[in-house]
Parts: sequence; structure tokens; C-alpha cells
Amino acid sequence: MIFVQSEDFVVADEYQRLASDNQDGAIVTFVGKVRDFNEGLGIQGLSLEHYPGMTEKVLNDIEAQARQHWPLNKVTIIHRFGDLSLGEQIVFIGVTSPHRKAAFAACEFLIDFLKTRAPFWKKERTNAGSKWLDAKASDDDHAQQWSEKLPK
Amino acid sequence: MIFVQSEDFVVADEYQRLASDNQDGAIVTFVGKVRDFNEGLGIQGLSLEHYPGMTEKVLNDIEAQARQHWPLNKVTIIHRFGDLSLGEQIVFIGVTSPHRKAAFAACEFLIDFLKTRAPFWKKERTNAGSKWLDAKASDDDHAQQWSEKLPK
Amino acid sequence: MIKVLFFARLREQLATDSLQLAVTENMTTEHIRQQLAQKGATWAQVMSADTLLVAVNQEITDWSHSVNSGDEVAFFPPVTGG
Amino acid sequence: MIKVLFFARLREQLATDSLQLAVTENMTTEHIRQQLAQKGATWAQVMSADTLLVAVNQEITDWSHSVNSGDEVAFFPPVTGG
Repeated sequence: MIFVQSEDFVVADEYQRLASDNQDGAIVTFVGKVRDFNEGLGIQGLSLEHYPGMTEKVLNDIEAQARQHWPLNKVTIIHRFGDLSLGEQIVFIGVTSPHRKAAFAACEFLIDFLKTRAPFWKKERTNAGSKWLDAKASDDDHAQQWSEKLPK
Repeated sequence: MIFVQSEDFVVADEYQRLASDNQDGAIVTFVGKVRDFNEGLGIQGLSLEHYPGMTEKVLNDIEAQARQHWPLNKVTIIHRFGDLSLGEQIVFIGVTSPHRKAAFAACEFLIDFLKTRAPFWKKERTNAGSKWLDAKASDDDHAQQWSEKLPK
Repeated sequence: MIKVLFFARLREQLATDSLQLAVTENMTTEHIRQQLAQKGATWAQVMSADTLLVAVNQEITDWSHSVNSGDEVAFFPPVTGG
Repeated sequence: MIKVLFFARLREQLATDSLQLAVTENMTTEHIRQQLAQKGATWAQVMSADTLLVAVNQEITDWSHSVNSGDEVAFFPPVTGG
């Protein structure tokens, strides 16, 4: 299930939804939060812009790719947009699988490709003004490395 | 924090405890459940035996190793013992880090080493009687593979 | 006509979130880019950025993708979500 | 004296979860194993298993580890938690 929303999400509810099936031995979740990642600039939060329509399309496509590579049962992707404060949740990825290795790999694959493919843009609001964040080369590297380690 | 207990755990509470720090951008959790992994034998559940004292020692040691390899903030490991029914939660691993790659790697490292080092033993209860599970060679392989992929 | 969208830093630099553009036969994303670059100095600069990305009908594509009337073409910088 | 513990399948096969054993100077985990193997046919079989693991004072070790009075020695099969 894909959700692109401004409202916050509740991890407990998402976990409940994922964990309802006795066929799944493994549940892996990832949550990304707004963190104080700048060098003492007094970050207040982020403004997240997205491309409505395309975002959902890309996330559905990424989920479909993950399902081709690993035996997954449930997949949840939630990404927020709008103004978020320091410490707020930005993104939730949850996957379930009979196999833990598949669950870990798929969850990491989903966030790696979300980061490099889904049309979201972060603007940081600090005490010194606001500023668009630059894409990180390391994120591209992480996505590219999957071409070598995907299961056949 | 390490908990070896017979009682169930509540993922929502564990997530809350992990997510309280604004320095952490990434929270990765793994939950392992009793699943119906046998071939139509009518599994009812598992009985988990452990070696009290040694279990806590091993889990603390595995956590310390993970902290040497990755920049982690909070780490929670919970493992249950006693009689568990189909669908019940067995194990929780949660880690937080400023970096998502560290959080994913550490969480997977912790469960891989828990599976091959922590003194727990599973006995399966089925309609046809109960039976100790054999260790899986694939679990040993997963733990061994870390020697090649640990960060320097 | 096509609909052209701009996002994030581009939207702010160009002070435009969308516009309509007339298209002729056999146009590509590259043609659209060049046409927009002629709207002024800021447009020229933004449209020549190495990192500029383009999507046609909500799919990322390259600069040789053909563009037809009714298409939705979007320009944006590298994504930074997650 | 040392305390010897048995877990899981071993505990069931031997119908014993713990026992006390007298130790002399310069004994190793291998000596303990051999001594226990002489307690009967089932013990001989269990103690000769390839997969048998041993821990001294709650740390997994090998068959050349020295064992001294007051130690806790545990025998068990490969672990299957998680």
C-alpha cells in the first residue's frame, strides 16, 4: 500500500496492519525522521515538495520491482509532504516475508530507490533562512549497487 | 537494552522508546514471528528453551560488537522463551542511527549473530507430536558472510 | 498544447510552477528545453543545468523523448526525498 | 567440583538438566566430555556427536579449554533461536 500524505503516520497502526499474517516469519520496518543533521545551523525543520501523481506512480513501480526480486507478502510505503519539524517522521517502509533476508533486502531496496527515484524535494528551514538540499552522490551509489546484488 | 522474557512485547512501545531522539534520522526494526513453516504438519507453535545468564551475556556481547562497527544510538534486543503459539512474536531487534545504511546493517547483523550465537533452542509442537528444530546451514552462512562485509 | 511543470528549486528560480506550450510535429524533450531557455537569462541558466531532469507523462526520460500534444512535461532537479 | 548443564535435545536424551562432577588438576573440556561418555550408552552417543557444543562459564569454547573447580560447564546442540 502506498500513501503520500501530509498527515503524520502511526507506526503502531502500520505495524499492526503488516503483522496480521501467520505465513510471515519476518517483518522489517524503516522510519526516516527529520534530524538535526547540519553543523549547528539551528535547523527548525524541512519543507517537502512533491510531484503529485508521479510520486504515487514511481512508488508503485518500485514496489512492483521489489516484488519481482523477493517473495514479499505485505508492503507499505508512506511518505509525507509539507512542513515538518525537527524529530518528525518523514517516511515509513514496512515489508513482510516468510524469509528475513528477503524482508531486509526489500526494505532497504525500497528506501534506496525511493531516495533516488521518487519526486520529492527537501528544503531545510534553519535560523539562518531556508535552503534546498542537494542530492547526495552516496544515495545514487546505494541505488546503483543493487544492480550487482539483486537475486537472480 | 536487552530483554530475555517469556511475556510478549508491544512493538508500539518499543518503537516509542527508540524514536525519542532527534539526532537519529533512521530507525530500523525487525520482528520474527512463529510462522507456519512446515509442510502441512499442522504446527501449533514453538517451545523455546534458553540458557539463562549466558543468553544475556551473548546478546550484550553482540550489541557491543555492532556498536564497534556502526554509529548507533539506541539498540533494543528482546527475545522470548517458553511456549509460543502460531503467529506470536518471538524476537524484536530495533536500532537507531544518524545514518540509514548503518541502521539497516546493524539490525541485520544483530539478528544474524543472535541466530547463530545466542543459546536458544526451538521445539516445534505439531499435531503429529513435538520435535527439536535443526540448526540451518544458511544461518551459519549469513553470520560468516559478515566477515567480508563489515565496515573497517 | 502541452502542459509544462516546474518543481522545487526550479519552480522558485523561474517563479513559475506551470505553463502551456504549443508543440509542433516531431518535437523532443530537447526541443522543449531549448525553447524554454529562450525566455530569458534565468531560463537559459536553469535549462542548461547539468543536473536538470525531465519527465514526460510522469516518467523520467531522456532528451530525445518525443513530445506530443496533450503530454505533461515536467522539469526538476535531482530528487531528495526519503 | 564443577557444575555441568545440559540443554534442549541433550537434556531430554540424557534425562538430566544438571549434575555435579569432581575435577582434578589440568582437566580440559575434552576430559569432561570423555568422562561423561562413560556414564552409559546414551551418554556415549550424545557426547560423541559432531555438532556438540560446549561453554565454560557461559562462553562457547573448544575442546582444549581448561576446566577448574567452581566452573560452570554446559553442553548443548547448535542454537536455533531468532
